[in-house]
Amino acid sequence: MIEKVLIANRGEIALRVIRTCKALGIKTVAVYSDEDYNSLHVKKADESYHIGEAAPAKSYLNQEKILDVMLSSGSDAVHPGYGFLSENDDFANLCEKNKINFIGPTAKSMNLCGDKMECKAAMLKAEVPTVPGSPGLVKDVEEATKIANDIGYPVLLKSVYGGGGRGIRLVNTDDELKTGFESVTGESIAAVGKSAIIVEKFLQKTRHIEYQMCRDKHGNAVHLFERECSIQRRNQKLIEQTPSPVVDQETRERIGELVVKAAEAVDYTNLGTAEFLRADSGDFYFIEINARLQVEHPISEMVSGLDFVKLQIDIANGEPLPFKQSDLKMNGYAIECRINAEDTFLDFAPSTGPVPDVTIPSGPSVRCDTYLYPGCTVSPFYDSLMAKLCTWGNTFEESRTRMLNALNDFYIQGVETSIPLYKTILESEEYKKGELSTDFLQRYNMIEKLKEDLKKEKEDKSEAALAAAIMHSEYFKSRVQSSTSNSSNWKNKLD
Amino acid sequence: MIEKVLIANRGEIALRVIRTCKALGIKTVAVYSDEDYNSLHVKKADESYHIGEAAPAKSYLNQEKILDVMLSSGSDAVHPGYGFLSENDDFANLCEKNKINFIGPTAKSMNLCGDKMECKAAMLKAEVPTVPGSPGLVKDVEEATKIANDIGYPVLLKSVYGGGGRGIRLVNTDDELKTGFESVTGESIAAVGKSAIIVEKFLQKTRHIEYQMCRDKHGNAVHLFERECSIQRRNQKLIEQTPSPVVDQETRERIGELVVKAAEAVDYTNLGTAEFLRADSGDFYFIEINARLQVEHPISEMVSGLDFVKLQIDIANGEPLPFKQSDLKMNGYAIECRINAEDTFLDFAPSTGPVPDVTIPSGPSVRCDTYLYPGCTVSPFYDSLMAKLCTWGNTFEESRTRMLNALNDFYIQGVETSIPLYKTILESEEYKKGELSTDFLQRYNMIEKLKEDLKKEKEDKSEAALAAAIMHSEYFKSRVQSSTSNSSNWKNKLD
Amino acid sequence: MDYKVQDVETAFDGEITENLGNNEYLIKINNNDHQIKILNMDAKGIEFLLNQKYHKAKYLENNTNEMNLVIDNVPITINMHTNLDEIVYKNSGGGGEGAAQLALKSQIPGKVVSIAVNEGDSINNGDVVCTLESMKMQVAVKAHKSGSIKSIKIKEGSSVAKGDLIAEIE
Amino acid sequence: MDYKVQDVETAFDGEITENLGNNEYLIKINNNDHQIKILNMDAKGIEFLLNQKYHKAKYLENNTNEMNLVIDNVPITINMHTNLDEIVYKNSGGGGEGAAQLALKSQIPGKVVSIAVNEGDSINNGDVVCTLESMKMQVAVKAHKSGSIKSIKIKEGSSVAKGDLIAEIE
Repeated sequence: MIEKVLIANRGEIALRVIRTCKALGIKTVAVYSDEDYNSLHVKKADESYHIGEAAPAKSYLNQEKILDVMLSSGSDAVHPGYGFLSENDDFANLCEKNKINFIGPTAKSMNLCGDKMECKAAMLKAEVPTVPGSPGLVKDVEEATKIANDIGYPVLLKSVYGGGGRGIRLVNTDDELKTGFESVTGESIAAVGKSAIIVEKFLQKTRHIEYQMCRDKHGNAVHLFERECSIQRRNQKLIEQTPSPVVDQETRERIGELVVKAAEAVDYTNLGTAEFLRADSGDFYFIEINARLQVEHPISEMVSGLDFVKLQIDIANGEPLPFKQSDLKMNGYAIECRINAEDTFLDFAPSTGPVPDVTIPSGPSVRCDTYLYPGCTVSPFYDSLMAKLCTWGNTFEESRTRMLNALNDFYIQGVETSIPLYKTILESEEYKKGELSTDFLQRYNMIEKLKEDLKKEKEDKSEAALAAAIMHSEYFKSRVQSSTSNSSNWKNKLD
Repeated sequence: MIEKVLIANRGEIALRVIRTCKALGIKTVAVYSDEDYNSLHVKKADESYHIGEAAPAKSYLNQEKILDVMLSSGSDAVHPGYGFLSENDDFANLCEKNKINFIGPTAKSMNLCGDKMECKAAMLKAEVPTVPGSPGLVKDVEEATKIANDIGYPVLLKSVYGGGGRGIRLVNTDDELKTGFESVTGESIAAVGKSAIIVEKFLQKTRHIEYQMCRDKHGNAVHLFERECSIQRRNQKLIEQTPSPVVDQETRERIGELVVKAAEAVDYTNLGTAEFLRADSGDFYFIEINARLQVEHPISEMVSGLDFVKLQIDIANGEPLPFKQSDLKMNGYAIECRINAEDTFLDFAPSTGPVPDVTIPSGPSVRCDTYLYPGCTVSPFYDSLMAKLCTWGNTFEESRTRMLNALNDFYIQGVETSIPLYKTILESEEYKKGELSTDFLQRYNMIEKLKEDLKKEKEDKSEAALAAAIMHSEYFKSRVQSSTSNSSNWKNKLD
Repeated sequence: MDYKVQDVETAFDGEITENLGNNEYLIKINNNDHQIKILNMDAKGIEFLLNQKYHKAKYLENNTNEMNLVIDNVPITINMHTNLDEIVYKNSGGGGEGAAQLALKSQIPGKVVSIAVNEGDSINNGDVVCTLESMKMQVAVKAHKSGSIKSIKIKEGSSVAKGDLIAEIE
Repeated sequence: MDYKVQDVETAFDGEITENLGNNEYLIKINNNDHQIKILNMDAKGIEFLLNQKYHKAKYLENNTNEMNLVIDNVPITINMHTNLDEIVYKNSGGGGEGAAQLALKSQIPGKVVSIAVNEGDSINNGDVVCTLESMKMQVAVKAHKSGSIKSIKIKEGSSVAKGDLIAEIE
């Protein structure tokens, strides 16, 4: 039985894991880099160990150092969160060898999922439909170009070690493919230290719909319903919701059965995600398995009522699933907005620095997973996700209006955030109607709409701003005047 | 259709109502006393009007002034919250006369519910069992004494205008009855401006179990399950939970049918609560109807998935209930802790003053309704409820451990709070086993247990406190020394 | 240096033994070594890891031989006497201190609703002296000792702050 | 006094017309009366009700004829010129300003991953000059004008702060 978990991660996901461990009476061990000594995960864990410099390669990706801490702290398990070492089969292997319970799939299964081509082959064998593309890894730009011309542009270049939208590029021509190949390689190496590329047909007006998979060590498998994550920028998810507006109960069950097959095909254990593209035709194509807890897991927790981190720990402990598929019911509607530190108008460029003040929204059916606190810092060394704001509603409209309320309540001083964009999106007719696609932002000119909204907001606030300005200039004057004149009917003109 | 609601209240409940109105696109009007100009409800409403001095009688109970604001602001409805004017049938009448939609029962029904004796008679007629006691109001101490001796001590003295544990006293002797009569009268007049008293048999080792009633203007009625509110001090609820550990589905339905009968018996419309005592024998006795939204409504929202304020507004708008009893399912377990500003060791005496800093807990399935913010003030003029901390869980154990986590995360600087007591209660074996009764605190010596817990906590923190003290004395020294010595292996002894 | 934590039986002996650099120190408490890493520190408070476990302390008033601090939200008073016998125990439940005093003070702020005694009355420990109203509650203020009412310092309808004198009992 | 809110078409004329006492004032904006009640105020900010509606402003830097403030979390710049023609429009999307300048500055902090040009190269508006890495993202810095690279101010592997000079293009 797991009694002490090292969390090989930082930020909101480290806090998320600590929270459930506390509720279960499991001790937690945090690790931190030079950049993170003031981070909340260090303060909330039972023990916290310094593991190196700010750069991920020197700390959160340093397997040997993390292993040292696991052994010296007497941790019997490790939770990798997402990103960093979470899908690194070498690390999973290292843990297995050192009798540390890795909370996630086996190294072998992870390796198979991570090898996008072998995974695809396994899916085809299990009769799970996949997207047309290269039959395996492409060796170089030349081979990629040949395949792209065979299946026809546009195509996607993907690093098999990527994830979360990094290490992926859409290219339309041979030239674009050439530069794209280089940057995908670069990003993948920067993020996880290695790179290998596949080519895939790019489907038009697609939705990104994914299923939460769940399989125990005894082979019992269920799906925990779908999430639609179509609203993206640069292939990274911005807003997720469950249920998907285009998945009815029949579809949910039909694709759900495929998902269970997919989990079996790669002998997957613990929680994971099977990602699909849904073409405009309604057809689903398997794209990949994310062999870890997903950023957007809270919305699935909200509609299933389950604590996924607890479920992960129970499965890692070898316990059989406490439910069958037929026991699971979807309850209500949930939305997640990823609150990123980025400047929408600078092509979503990162925005970093101190956050002197922050107000975290709360209220009925609002959940905010975040590492923010007044006085914290958003670091340039790690990703831009500051908070995951989730709302639940008995109806989609209720979850949407609760999200708008919560976005309005969310105040983050000091950095640019994606909050204004989300307000524009959530108030758009297209979003309300569920007309989603992975090119939603471009297709419906959301950035332009945001500009108009911000202009209108400025206009709406003009009189109040002016009033504030007038009182400010008058403030000092009246303090001077108050000593000479106390007339309660005092009149004064500024000019 | 309601388009603009005046909220005739303050504190967390005013914020609660504003929140739902915002989600529904309904404009909100706040009112505030001299004491409240810096309160959050003033800041969150669309419009805010000053209505008088700090004392409730001069502001939140000032019907004429509030009516003026309703009319001048163009409000078409009023939400009374709980306390203050919420169960004042004169006020409901005043609103009706001025074509203001009072979000609650009709003045007539409220009057009937408020007249505890008439209400009791109506229940007997509808075959809803009630507690033995005086057949009507008692005129004076002499009559009360006679009845008390007839039914036998101990008896409860209750002001029919009381509520929330105020205007209620347990007395065991003729002498106690005499002084109790005076203080109940006093408290009731102080709180709502009037008083009238009934006498009731006091049942031993009882549980307080109440049902959420819901009835529309067309006569459709349902119950929204029970809440157990047995953990009390001075007859005021401290901790509530749903479901009750002693209510199984058969009991839930059986008593639920009585609740629907009770609502019909007083022609109740909108949301209300039917309160019962459950004797150790398992018998339920109706005690009274709270003709308003209850403090502890959030836990019922959590297990039903419904927004009760929305439901209230829909019913006030004349809409029929969108569900039948058979559509309603209880989902999971919820607990509420009322975070009061009070000193447990001073017999729960109020603790007031500035709150320079506060950390409000959040996280999966945690909800905190509160008026607190860093820099706010807890006023001695109003009640001691600062926050309602609620947690939900898929199991009772999950909601309990989440509550413990949340209580640990809750930091309120400057005033004494009931948080430490709740930690002791939630960790007690009796609470875990659901062995609840209205005398829980005394029966299981919770105050003594709290003392032991606090002593142990101090012991646990001793080394850390000492370390902090040592570094503090060292801090100034080292600042002085650092200018003269920069040895990296500097050694120093304090003495 | 010797320390005594109020309400805790054991006495402590503590010192800094080594500066390890990089804001890390070795300290010794009752002959046991502990590692401290300071995360943040100023005159008002400190955040640190003690044996890898995070703690946050705020320093409140302190005088020569007593330090009041709040550690991880727990208020703690530390006496820094060398002679531990001199230490006065205080109980968080109130009670002990001042039992021999004349002054009956209010432990809460409130409005005086009624006064139950007159000057010169004799009174028993625990008898009600007056009733205060605060936060819609009526709270009885009871005599802290038996004796006779020497003087009453409040009037009906007036307000009292926490710590205000209610009456003198001798 | 005349005011101009940046990015907003209309100009405003505003003044305080009456002190109603009790922290309430009448003000006139473009000949319309408004009631202000100040809840809190100091040199750093103000909280007030304007026509019964709550607003909160923080005052940022301001000079003689420009005031920067954040009202209800919306940043607004107010020009207090009497001659409105002089007002320079600024667009929140960046863009306009400095297009005629030599200096290409970084709008984000980051690490220089690669440099795509050499000194003396000719370059078109929008061409990639270098690639920065920040928050695990690679972000291209593009030329703000066409011309030739006069000088490059960064090196591969070095860090740049927001506003640092990347290159000069003439």
